[in-house]
Amino acid sequence: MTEKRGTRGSRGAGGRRGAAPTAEPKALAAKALAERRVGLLREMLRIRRFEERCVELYSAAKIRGFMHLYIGEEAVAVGVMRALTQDDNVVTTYREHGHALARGMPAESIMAEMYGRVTGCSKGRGGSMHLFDAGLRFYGGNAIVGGGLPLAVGLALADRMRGEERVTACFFGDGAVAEGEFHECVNLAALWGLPILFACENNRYAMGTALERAHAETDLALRASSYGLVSWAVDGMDVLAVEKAAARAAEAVRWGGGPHFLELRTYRYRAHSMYDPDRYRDKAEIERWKEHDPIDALSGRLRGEGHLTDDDLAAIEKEIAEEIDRAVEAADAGDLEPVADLTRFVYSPRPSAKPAARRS
Amino acid sequence: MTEKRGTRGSRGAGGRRGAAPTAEPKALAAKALAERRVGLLREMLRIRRFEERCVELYSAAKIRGFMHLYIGEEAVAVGVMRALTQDDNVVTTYREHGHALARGMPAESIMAEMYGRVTGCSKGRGGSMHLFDAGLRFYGGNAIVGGGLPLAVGLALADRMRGEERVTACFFGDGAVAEGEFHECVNLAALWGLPILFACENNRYAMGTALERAHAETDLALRASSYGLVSWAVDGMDVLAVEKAAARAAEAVRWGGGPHFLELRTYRYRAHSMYDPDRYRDKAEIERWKEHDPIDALSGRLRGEGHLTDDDLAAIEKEIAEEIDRAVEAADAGDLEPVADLTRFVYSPRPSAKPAARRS
Amino acid sequence: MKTAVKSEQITYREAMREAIREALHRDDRVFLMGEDVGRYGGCFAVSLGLLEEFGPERIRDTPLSESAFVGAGIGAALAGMRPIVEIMTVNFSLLALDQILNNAATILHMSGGQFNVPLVIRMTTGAGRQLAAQHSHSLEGWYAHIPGLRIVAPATLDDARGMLWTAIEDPDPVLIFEHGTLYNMPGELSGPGPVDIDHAAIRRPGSDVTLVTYGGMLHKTLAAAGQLAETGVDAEVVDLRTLRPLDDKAIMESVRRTHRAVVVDEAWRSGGISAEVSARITEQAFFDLDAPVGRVCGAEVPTPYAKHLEEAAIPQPADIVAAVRRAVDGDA
Amino acid sequence: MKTAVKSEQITYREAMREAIREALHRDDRVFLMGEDVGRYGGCFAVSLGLLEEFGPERIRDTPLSESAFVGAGIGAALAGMRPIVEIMTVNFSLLALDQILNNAATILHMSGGQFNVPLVIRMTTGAGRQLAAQHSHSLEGWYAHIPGLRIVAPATLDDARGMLWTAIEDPDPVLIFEHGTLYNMPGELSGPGPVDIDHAAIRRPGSDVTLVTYGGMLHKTLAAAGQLAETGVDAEVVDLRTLRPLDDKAIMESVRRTHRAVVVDEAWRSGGISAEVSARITEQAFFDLDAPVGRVCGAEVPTPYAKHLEEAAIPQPADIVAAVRRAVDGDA
Ligand SMILES: Cc1ncc(C[n+]2csc(CCOP(=O)(O)OP(=O)(O)O)c2C)c(N)n1
Ligand SMILES: Cc1ncc(C[n+]2csc(CCOP(=O)(O)OP(=O)(O)O)c2C)c(N)n1
Ligand SMILES: [Mg+2]
Ligand SMILES: [Mg+2]
Repeated sequence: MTEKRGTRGSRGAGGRRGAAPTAEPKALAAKALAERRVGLLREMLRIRRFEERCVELYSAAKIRGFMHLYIGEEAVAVGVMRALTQDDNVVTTYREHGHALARGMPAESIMAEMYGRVTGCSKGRGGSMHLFDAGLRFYGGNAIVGGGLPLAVGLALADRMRGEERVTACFFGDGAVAEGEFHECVNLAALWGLPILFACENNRYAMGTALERAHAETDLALRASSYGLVSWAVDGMDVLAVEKAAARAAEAVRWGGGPHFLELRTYRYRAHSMYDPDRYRDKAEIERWKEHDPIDALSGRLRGEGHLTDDDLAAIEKEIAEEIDRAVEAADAGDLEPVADLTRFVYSPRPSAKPAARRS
Repeated sequence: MTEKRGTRGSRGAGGRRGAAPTAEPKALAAKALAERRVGLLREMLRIRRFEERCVELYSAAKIRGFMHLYIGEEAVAVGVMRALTQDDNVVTTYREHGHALARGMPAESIMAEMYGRVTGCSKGRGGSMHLFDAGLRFYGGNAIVGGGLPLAVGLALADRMRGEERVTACFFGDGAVAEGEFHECVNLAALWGLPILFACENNRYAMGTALERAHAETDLALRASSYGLVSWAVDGMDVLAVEKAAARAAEAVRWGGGPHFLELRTYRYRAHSMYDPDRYRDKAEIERWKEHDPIDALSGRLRGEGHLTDDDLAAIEKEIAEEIDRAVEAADAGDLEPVADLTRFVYSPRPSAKPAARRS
Repeated sequence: MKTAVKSEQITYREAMREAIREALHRDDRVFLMGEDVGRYGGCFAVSLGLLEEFGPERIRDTPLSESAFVGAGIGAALAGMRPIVEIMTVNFSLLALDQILNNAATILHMSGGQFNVPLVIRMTTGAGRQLAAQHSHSLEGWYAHIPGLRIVAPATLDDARGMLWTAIEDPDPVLIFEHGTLYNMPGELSGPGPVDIDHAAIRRPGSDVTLVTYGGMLHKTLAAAGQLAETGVDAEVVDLRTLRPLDDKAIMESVRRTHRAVVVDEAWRSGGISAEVSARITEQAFFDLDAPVGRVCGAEVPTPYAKHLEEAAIPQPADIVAAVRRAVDGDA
Repeated sequence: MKTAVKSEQITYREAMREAIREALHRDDRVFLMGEDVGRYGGCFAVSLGLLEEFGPERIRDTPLSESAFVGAGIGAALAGMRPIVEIMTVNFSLLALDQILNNAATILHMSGGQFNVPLVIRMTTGAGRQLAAQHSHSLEGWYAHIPGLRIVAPATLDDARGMLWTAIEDPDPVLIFEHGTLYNMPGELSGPGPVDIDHAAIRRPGSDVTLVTYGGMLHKTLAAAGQLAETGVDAEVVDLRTLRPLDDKAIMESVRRTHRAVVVDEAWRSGGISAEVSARITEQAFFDLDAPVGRVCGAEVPTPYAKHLEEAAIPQPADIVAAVRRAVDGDA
């Protein structure tokens, strides 16, 4: 079940700052904190509702191809993204609707992409598995397992060489840890001390292959630490734990602490993709994990603390539903790329033809 | 310098057998042991002299292409091969003259191969980097760094599936540990408990790249242990230590103990290949390692114990020189494969044309 | 053991599954290895039920480690086993290409004939399911560049059922490419047993033009031939079946009869198998040609997701018809 | 900064080195990354001395991790750097092919044009040095199958010196293939600066037959043309220079003048770039041809070590002469 191991390693820098706050700022801070947490809840709910709508739209054949849902894992994307600045880089996988939303990509742009419209974030060329957004430094959904890791190493290398204080967050699954590219990239990042936050979403399955049937050592945080980088296992069903660990790790990475590895222990409630009949696991196992649902847990806590009412929640749900409705409408109305433009973006216009033909 | 770390892990099974031997058998056993050690010395010398001759022959343009010498590392091949039976499998790299000789491949067959003769072990098609010998279960010199590892996994898998009590020994360098294939293979072997002896020849350099410039964690035995397999660091300049560790490991592997990893700490005295100007390391470093020469060390010890005289050594040298002379003569006299047979061995004769054309 | 009997309706997927079952029953050196071939039932359900029948040793799930498990297949083949390695999709096979080219295709020669690699690798290929640029390539023709490999592409149920048998008996590595759009294709089998993999097959005889194709494109080409027949053009359709080595004789015999040829291939045009077929026709039947050899190929673009773009990126019957018209009408 | 001046004798290796130096001086986004490019001085000594001049950040030694460091080059390019990644030998590039095909060649399209990959990858290619089957392939023509990549093969000193500049300015990935036998080739440079990489070049004008080639084979082809001249056959030699995209216009113009073509390529024949050139000539200049397009290619065999076998496995001037004779004498 959800492993309740806390974050390991050094304490964050927060506790060391300044004198004890007075009572009033304390109350203010508590309010700000509660609002912040409601914000986290809102983001998780937004992802879940978006994904639920995707299921309907897939059944209605509006969305096609492979589609991988994030339901159950929302705390990971929301917690980690919260720890990043807009100037940081994100590299991710085919299971990236949640990352895209949490990063701030408009639902419209994602939905239109899955509808294959030119108004989609990747102009309809990518679909569900290949969301990109240059403005958000969102370097894509990569559908080769492990394939995004070397890109992250390169992005981080560029930043290091230019002296930029930027973190590259790279998401990948437990399955990806078995790929050679994982090994090469973690070694390279550790060897060169690159500013990367490795965010391993351990949802215990790679398609139908359970963790213990893929890895001789199933403690992935422990395995990663063997490369000589800082590595923590985090309860990926607890958005606050994720946020805290990610914030510490990102801060350390940003200030030159070298790559950090977070194993975010989570679970996907739905099948691997819409193609997957989900034969390989016990339904009871899924139910047990649902008892630790990240959204229920946080909303329960916020209610208990008096920071969230039924009305608040209804308002949030309404806002989200409206956003998604708008996204679906816009996607439906979106234009298609003209077929004549099929081979655009295979090669770019050359910068100039000027040096040409001087010698050959 | 040579790290004098002993083998780690469980004691071998030897100590547990039978009652204390009486005095006479003890003397006999000591004699047998000494002879055995002289045998190890002889094998190491044979490799060194062979390699020295190769240098001459390369300068004389009799041998061409890439050639990688084993001088300085002899204790590794000799010690590990001694721990194997003739029924075990060997997979190795382009730096494999020593492995081939220690495995029992005739010097003639290797030399003829490097002369490009059809009398060579690979019929002149392989050269220095691709020695193969089916009779000795010697599955080749592989010149893709890390490329032999998956083959070893497959050989061991076949044995496991058929219930054979066979060990597959796989040699590779420190450089190979950085390749993704290393990671995938060690994980797979550990996950499936395959009978593999991973023999990592850590000679501290991958071409011109020193260990610490290639690996974030330079303790390779420690790194390997993170996959959950038994892993020992061994003084690879001490043939007795290598033999002992390899024997224990091979025995454990053979009886179902799963894969074992030996990091054999050694050094190459010569440049990476005949192309290498050896600019990247300090000559003094080489000299320091030579003080721990495996041949000098063992011959010194045997002399000190009265098991080896100058005459013995001279006789051994003479035998070896004669063997190598014969190998060179035979190689010189060997035939060339007719050019008409160039494309032999691209495809095999099909077993039968019988099922053909029934349906298509 | 259930075997398919004549006149029973079956899909391409089931035919392939039967072929694997049959191989596992026939020869205990055979085993199936790959990602999710066991518990999951195969990413395209080809191996569904085999784990239950043959157990986890012979239906062997692997971690996500393409290079290692393909290489392990090579090693097991060296040791005398008869592994069938499944790679989910052709794009992922790039991760194992070092093992395939530098080892599987090479060891027999490099060892002077000492070591065979009787390995079968199966993978899904092709576009048409809106899977976008990292799941839709057609690289089988590209693989056909590599000496030491045999490349087959079953386009019919009988070939799906029969090619594996012959492939497993081959002492050298055979790669089987299964087009993803074919798995649900229903039909009847003419019976179990091996089929010849040395020869191309004429799937539709005709006299006006030779259409050379294979795999997923066979069915579009047959559709195009049907349309052409209505306009009075009688096209012969040659299914290459094996892309390496090519059956030159079958191709040339057809071209010598029809004097015109169009090659249809879903892969990118430049440097695809269509170029090789065209070059060989030019070399071997130049003076029999009444028109230049035409090619209908995939657009040179990473496969886009959007349906209309994907359709435009791969050959459609209308494109084939148009190319044939050019070959027929463009006579000198 | 020393720059090569006219009429100074220099080798291909030095020309390449100067090109890299120049790029590093000109643009601080440029860096060189690969195995042993620094301390060792480059496996073929191309980058010798650059570490001392530019330091370890910009002359960056990597571990043996082809997929990671090629992919890191892609990532750094995405971030706006201008990496030059060196892969020691084309065979090892297979380990990075997933990154090259599935990412470098694909991301621009897959992202709807948002992300360019201005990456240069250099590698050694080709046989002729008795390095046997895992170090001698010629896969540049094979790479030319992949849309999104630009493939260049400098065969002359000027191209070794000038192509890198143009490649670095290209917003898309460019692969530079350097034939291993050329590094020691001496000659003179016509000067520094970029060269056009869009066009093929006529290296020897002639009127009887067009010989299409590139890279290491250029020099054997020129030698063959010299021998042919003595027997009264005036061959035109076209150096493709860029294998993707091909300069169809230059090829067809030449063929329309000579009416005969032979393609010379060291790579395996089936599915090589020679097939593509042949197919295009057939498509675009069929009615100008007096003879079928000929091909002189490498034997379809993993390159053997033994000198006589290796020589027999790759095209020699005598083979080219013989193929031209067939094209010229075999007239209908
Ligand atoms: C290299 C490669 N091999 C196989 C696949 C097919 N595949 C897609 S997702 C997946 C499972 C990945 O599992 P994991 O890394 O744990 O991520 P998750 O899907 O659980 O988020 C597989 C096998 C692929 N896309 N790429
Ligand atoms: C995949 C691959 N990359 C690069 C090379 C070139 N190369 C040959 S040997 C070598 C160094 C290997 O070092 P190590 O594994 O330590 O073995 P050693 O040579 O020291 O015995 C390199 C880089 C290669 N043969 N294969
Ligand atoms: Mg997972
Ligand atoms: Mg080494």
